[in-house]
Amino acid sequence: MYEVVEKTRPKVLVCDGNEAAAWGVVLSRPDMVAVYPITPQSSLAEYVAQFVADGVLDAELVEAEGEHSVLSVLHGAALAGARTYTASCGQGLAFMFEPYFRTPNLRLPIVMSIVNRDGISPQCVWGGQQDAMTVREVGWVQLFCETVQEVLDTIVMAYRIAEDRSVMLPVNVNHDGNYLSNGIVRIELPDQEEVDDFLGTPDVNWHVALDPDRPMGVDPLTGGSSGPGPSLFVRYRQGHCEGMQNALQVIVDAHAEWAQRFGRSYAPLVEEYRLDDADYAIVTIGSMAGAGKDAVDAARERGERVGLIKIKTLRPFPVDAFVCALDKVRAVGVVDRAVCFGWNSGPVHQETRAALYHCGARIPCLSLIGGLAGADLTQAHFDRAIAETARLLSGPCPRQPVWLNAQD
Amino acid sequence: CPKDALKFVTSARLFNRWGDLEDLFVPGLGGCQGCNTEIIMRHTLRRVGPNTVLATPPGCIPGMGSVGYNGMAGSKVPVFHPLLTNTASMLTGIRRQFKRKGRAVTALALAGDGGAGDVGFQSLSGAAERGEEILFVCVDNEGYMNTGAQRSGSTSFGAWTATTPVSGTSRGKKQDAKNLPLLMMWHGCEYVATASTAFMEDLYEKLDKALAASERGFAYLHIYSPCTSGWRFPAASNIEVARKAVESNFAVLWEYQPEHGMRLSRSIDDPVPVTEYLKLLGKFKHLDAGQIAHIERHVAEQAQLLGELARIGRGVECGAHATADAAVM
Amino acid sequence: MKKQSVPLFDPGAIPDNLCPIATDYSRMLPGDWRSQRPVVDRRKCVKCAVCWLYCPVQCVVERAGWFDMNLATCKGCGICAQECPHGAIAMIDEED
Amino acid sequence: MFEVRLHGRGGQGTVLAAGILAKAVVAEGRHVVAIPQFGFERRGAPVAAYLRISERPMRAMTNIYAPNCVVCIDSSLPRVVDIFAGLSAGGVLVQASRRTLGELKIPPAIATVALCDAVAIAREVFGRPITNTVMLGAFARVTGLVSLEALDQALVETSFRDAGLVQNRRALALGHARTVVHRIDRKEAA
Repeated sequence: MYEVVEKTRPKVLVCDGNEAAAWGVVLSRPDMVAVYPITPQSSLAEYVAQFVADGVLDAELVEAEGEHSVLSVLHGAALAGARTYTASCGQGLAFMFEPYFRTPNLRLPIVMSIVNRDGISPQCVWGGQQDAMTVREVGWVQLFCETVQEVLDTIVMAYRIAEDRSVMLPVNVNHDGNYLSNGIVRIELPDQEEVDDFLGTPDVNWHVALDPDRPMGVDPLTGGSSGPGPSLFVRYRQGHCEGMQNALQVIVDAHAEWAQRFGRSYAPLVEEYRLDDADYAIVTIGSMAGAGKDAVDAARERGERVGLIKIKTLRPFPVDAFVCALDKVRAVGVVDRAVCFGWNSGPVHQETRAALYHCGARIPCLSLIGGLAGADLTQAHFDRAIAETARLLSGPCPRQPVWLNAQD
Repeated sequence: CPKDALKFVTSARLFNRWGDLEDLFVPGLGGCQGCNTEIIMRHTLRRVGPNTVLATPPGCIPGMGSVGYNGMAGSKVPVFHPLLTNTASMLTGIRRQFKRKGRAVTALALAGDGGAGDVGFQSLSGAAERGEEILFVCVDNEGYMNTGAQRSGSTSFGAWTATTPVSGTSRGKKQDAKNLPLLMMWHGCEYVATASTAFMEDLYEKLDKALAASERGFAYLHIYSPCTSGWRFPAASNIEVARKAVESNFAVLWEYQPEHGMRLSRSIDDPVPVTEYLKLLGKFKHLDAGQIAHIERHVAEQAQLLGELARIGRGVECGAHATADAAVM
Repeated sequence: MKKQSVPLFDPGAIPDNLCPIATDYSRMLPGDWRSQRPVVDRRKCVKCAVCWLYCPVQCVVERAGWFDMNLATCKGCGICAQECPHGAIAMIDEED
Repeated sequence: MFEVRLHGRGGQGTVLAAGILAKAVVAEGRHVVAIPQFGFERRGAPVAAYLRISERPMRAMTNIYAPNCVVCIDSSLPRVVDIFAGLSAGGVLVQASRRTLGELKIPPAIATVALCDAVAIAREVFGRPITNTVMLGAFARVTGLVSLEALDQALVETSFRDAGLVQNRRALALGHARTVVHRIDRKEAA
């Protein structure tokens, strides 16, 4: 028996990150949503389907037969002019990789949530950021959320960023599987009219279209080793790189306008927490930052001069903002929720070391890896991260990563 | 003779009906000399018309320049490379978005057998199951011809390909081809048919029906396309090869409509010996007696199965129209 | 001939480094692929259009009393000669 | 801050109960973080959900390891799961059970026990042993952290797949009414 309940749109919600994401989708008014379920994204797909069924969201819903088709359906829809949305993670993202790789190169402003999940094997269905980290060189804009409210707000902002004419790139809005996807808190729902005004009218296929009124060949063979091909290919690659760099300012502007209109502000690229008088800092990404900030507060009460740097925008990498933060401290410990196999550290640690090249001083940089496959990163784990990082001020920097959950 | 006269009337009639319409591919495409696929492409798009979005997954069709090279387009309708794997999915998004905006645009695929039935089968099957309004034409040249004639699921038993060579203990492909159009029929599509360029009037009729069906749901048209390069026969013989394939029951022409069930488009009785077909093709020239017997048996079994399905189909039709038939009689 | 096509998209107003698109017709003409060319015997041609039906490049053009081939695009495959029911088409070698 | 751990079995609505409780707590002006234990949702398998209540906003999105209160909505679960793990001293146990206090093994950390024959109430209301909303009534009764009215309103805002709103409201009210609260004087016991 199913109850039909009269739906009114609330102002305040008590919901988890997946429902918040679905509300972000509702507010963004996509034309088409394609979904395929995968843990821990499934309830997000269900919420969207329910909203379409209830008439809360006026969108075409395609229940495709797999993630590969999910993104492919959206490619077609976007080329025909649709604002589009989907969500996936983990193995779904891996299976989706073929169209995923192509999305930014076609400059399609698709927004996709990644409800971050660790990679198999070992077989697991739990959170971790290995999925998003593994595809960070593919040319999507990648934003990482800390809170449930931020998930909703960032999905709406993602359309503004993706569809900016100087960007025209797909955006991944990442929220951690389990702790954000299923974590329930109080959030506020922005006003629809204000969101409509913020986003403007979608115009996603002004530059490339599949439309009998504007015939063209889309994605002809381009390249080769002679003739005009090589330089053409380079031109498109350069354009893509430029679009990524343009996104940095567009992300900042979108967040600034969001704060002005809706009264909630987030650091768009890199957040500095208690950093100005800090000797050292821990670097975090995603939902772990909450416990990390609690740990920093506790350490400050003990007299430790420690701060926290949180990355929201991982791609394009906000080199200037990040270097500005790094320049304030004398040591950093980077906490990753994924592994960078090639460097025996975490991916954000690898990014941090690359950014250090641009810093005034070469400071020690420790890799800490935790929260894999659903493991919790508590304040106690960050107490340890802080202690391990403090040691860098007076001793050598270990080349091995610290595995935070190894003794849990 | 009267039979031939009828045939010329047919060809002239098709010319009079469709010959005046603009060919919607550019004049120059890089198909091989005598390419059957190019015949299929040009007639199909001429018939389907310009209010179309055309998908050509990687293979001979875009390989000859249908989408274009380095900024130069090969088609006069909106055309694109899907991935080899996602043709039906991309067309799903296109068709649904236009429909949402109140526009009826034909979503047309011209795909090879690999992009349709092997690596592309998941998206094809998914779109057919969902009843997406797509006209999906599979141009079956029984292998990966664009990449140098490798085996596909559609390659027939015994055939030489670049990955089923004839050498030492290897005598060509060891398995029969999968029957992709029958698989599509079991999806419950709005329309499924097989066709051949050697039977052009039949092909045009099926295009008509498939196009109309694609306004209501999934339409699948499977067209046999002998490949002069990969099958090893002279370019000038292409239509002759296509004709013999049908006349020998190697490729049976049939169609399926939900309201009629399956029907044979042409009698399967008294076929010419399948060896008449095999001997035309270099890819079969190594066949031993056992392999030929296998093919003969397989062709006969397939024809019998299709005949049985058609008999059931007619039964349904007769049942449904019994009253009307009686009245006529 | 009834024109069916709509003019191709004019890309003038969009950046040329965004997305690979093709907005000019390919000007390739494969007539130079030919080593043999079809020659139509006008007396034998009855305009049955079999050659038109089977020509892969659709280079067959209708004249007042016979069908002819556009040699700019004819690749010289010979299907028309083989299929012509009246033997009205011969394939002859291209000159050196 | 007050930390709660809910225990139940798959299919009994443990996670849903945490969500309903979160709604009610927020409606009364407090802040909440509720996180379910992650795993496959399988009917009958033990599940848990964590809930943190505070007067101030909370940042940590983490599990709970030293709860102030354990709510166990299934009477048979304590046999197979250590529902008391990490429980803070002076803690509260809200247990679905038809037994009396004397029949239960209560660890010394617990200062308050609320017992509710939730299965009987659920059978009466739903005809099935779905005890989640019943036990929310029991929780409200013993902790006073949330009012029955706020929980009732939270039910109205919740979608139930298998049961009606009217039944759930009645279950909540009965759970509240028929819960027996025992304060254990540990000094006396010691």
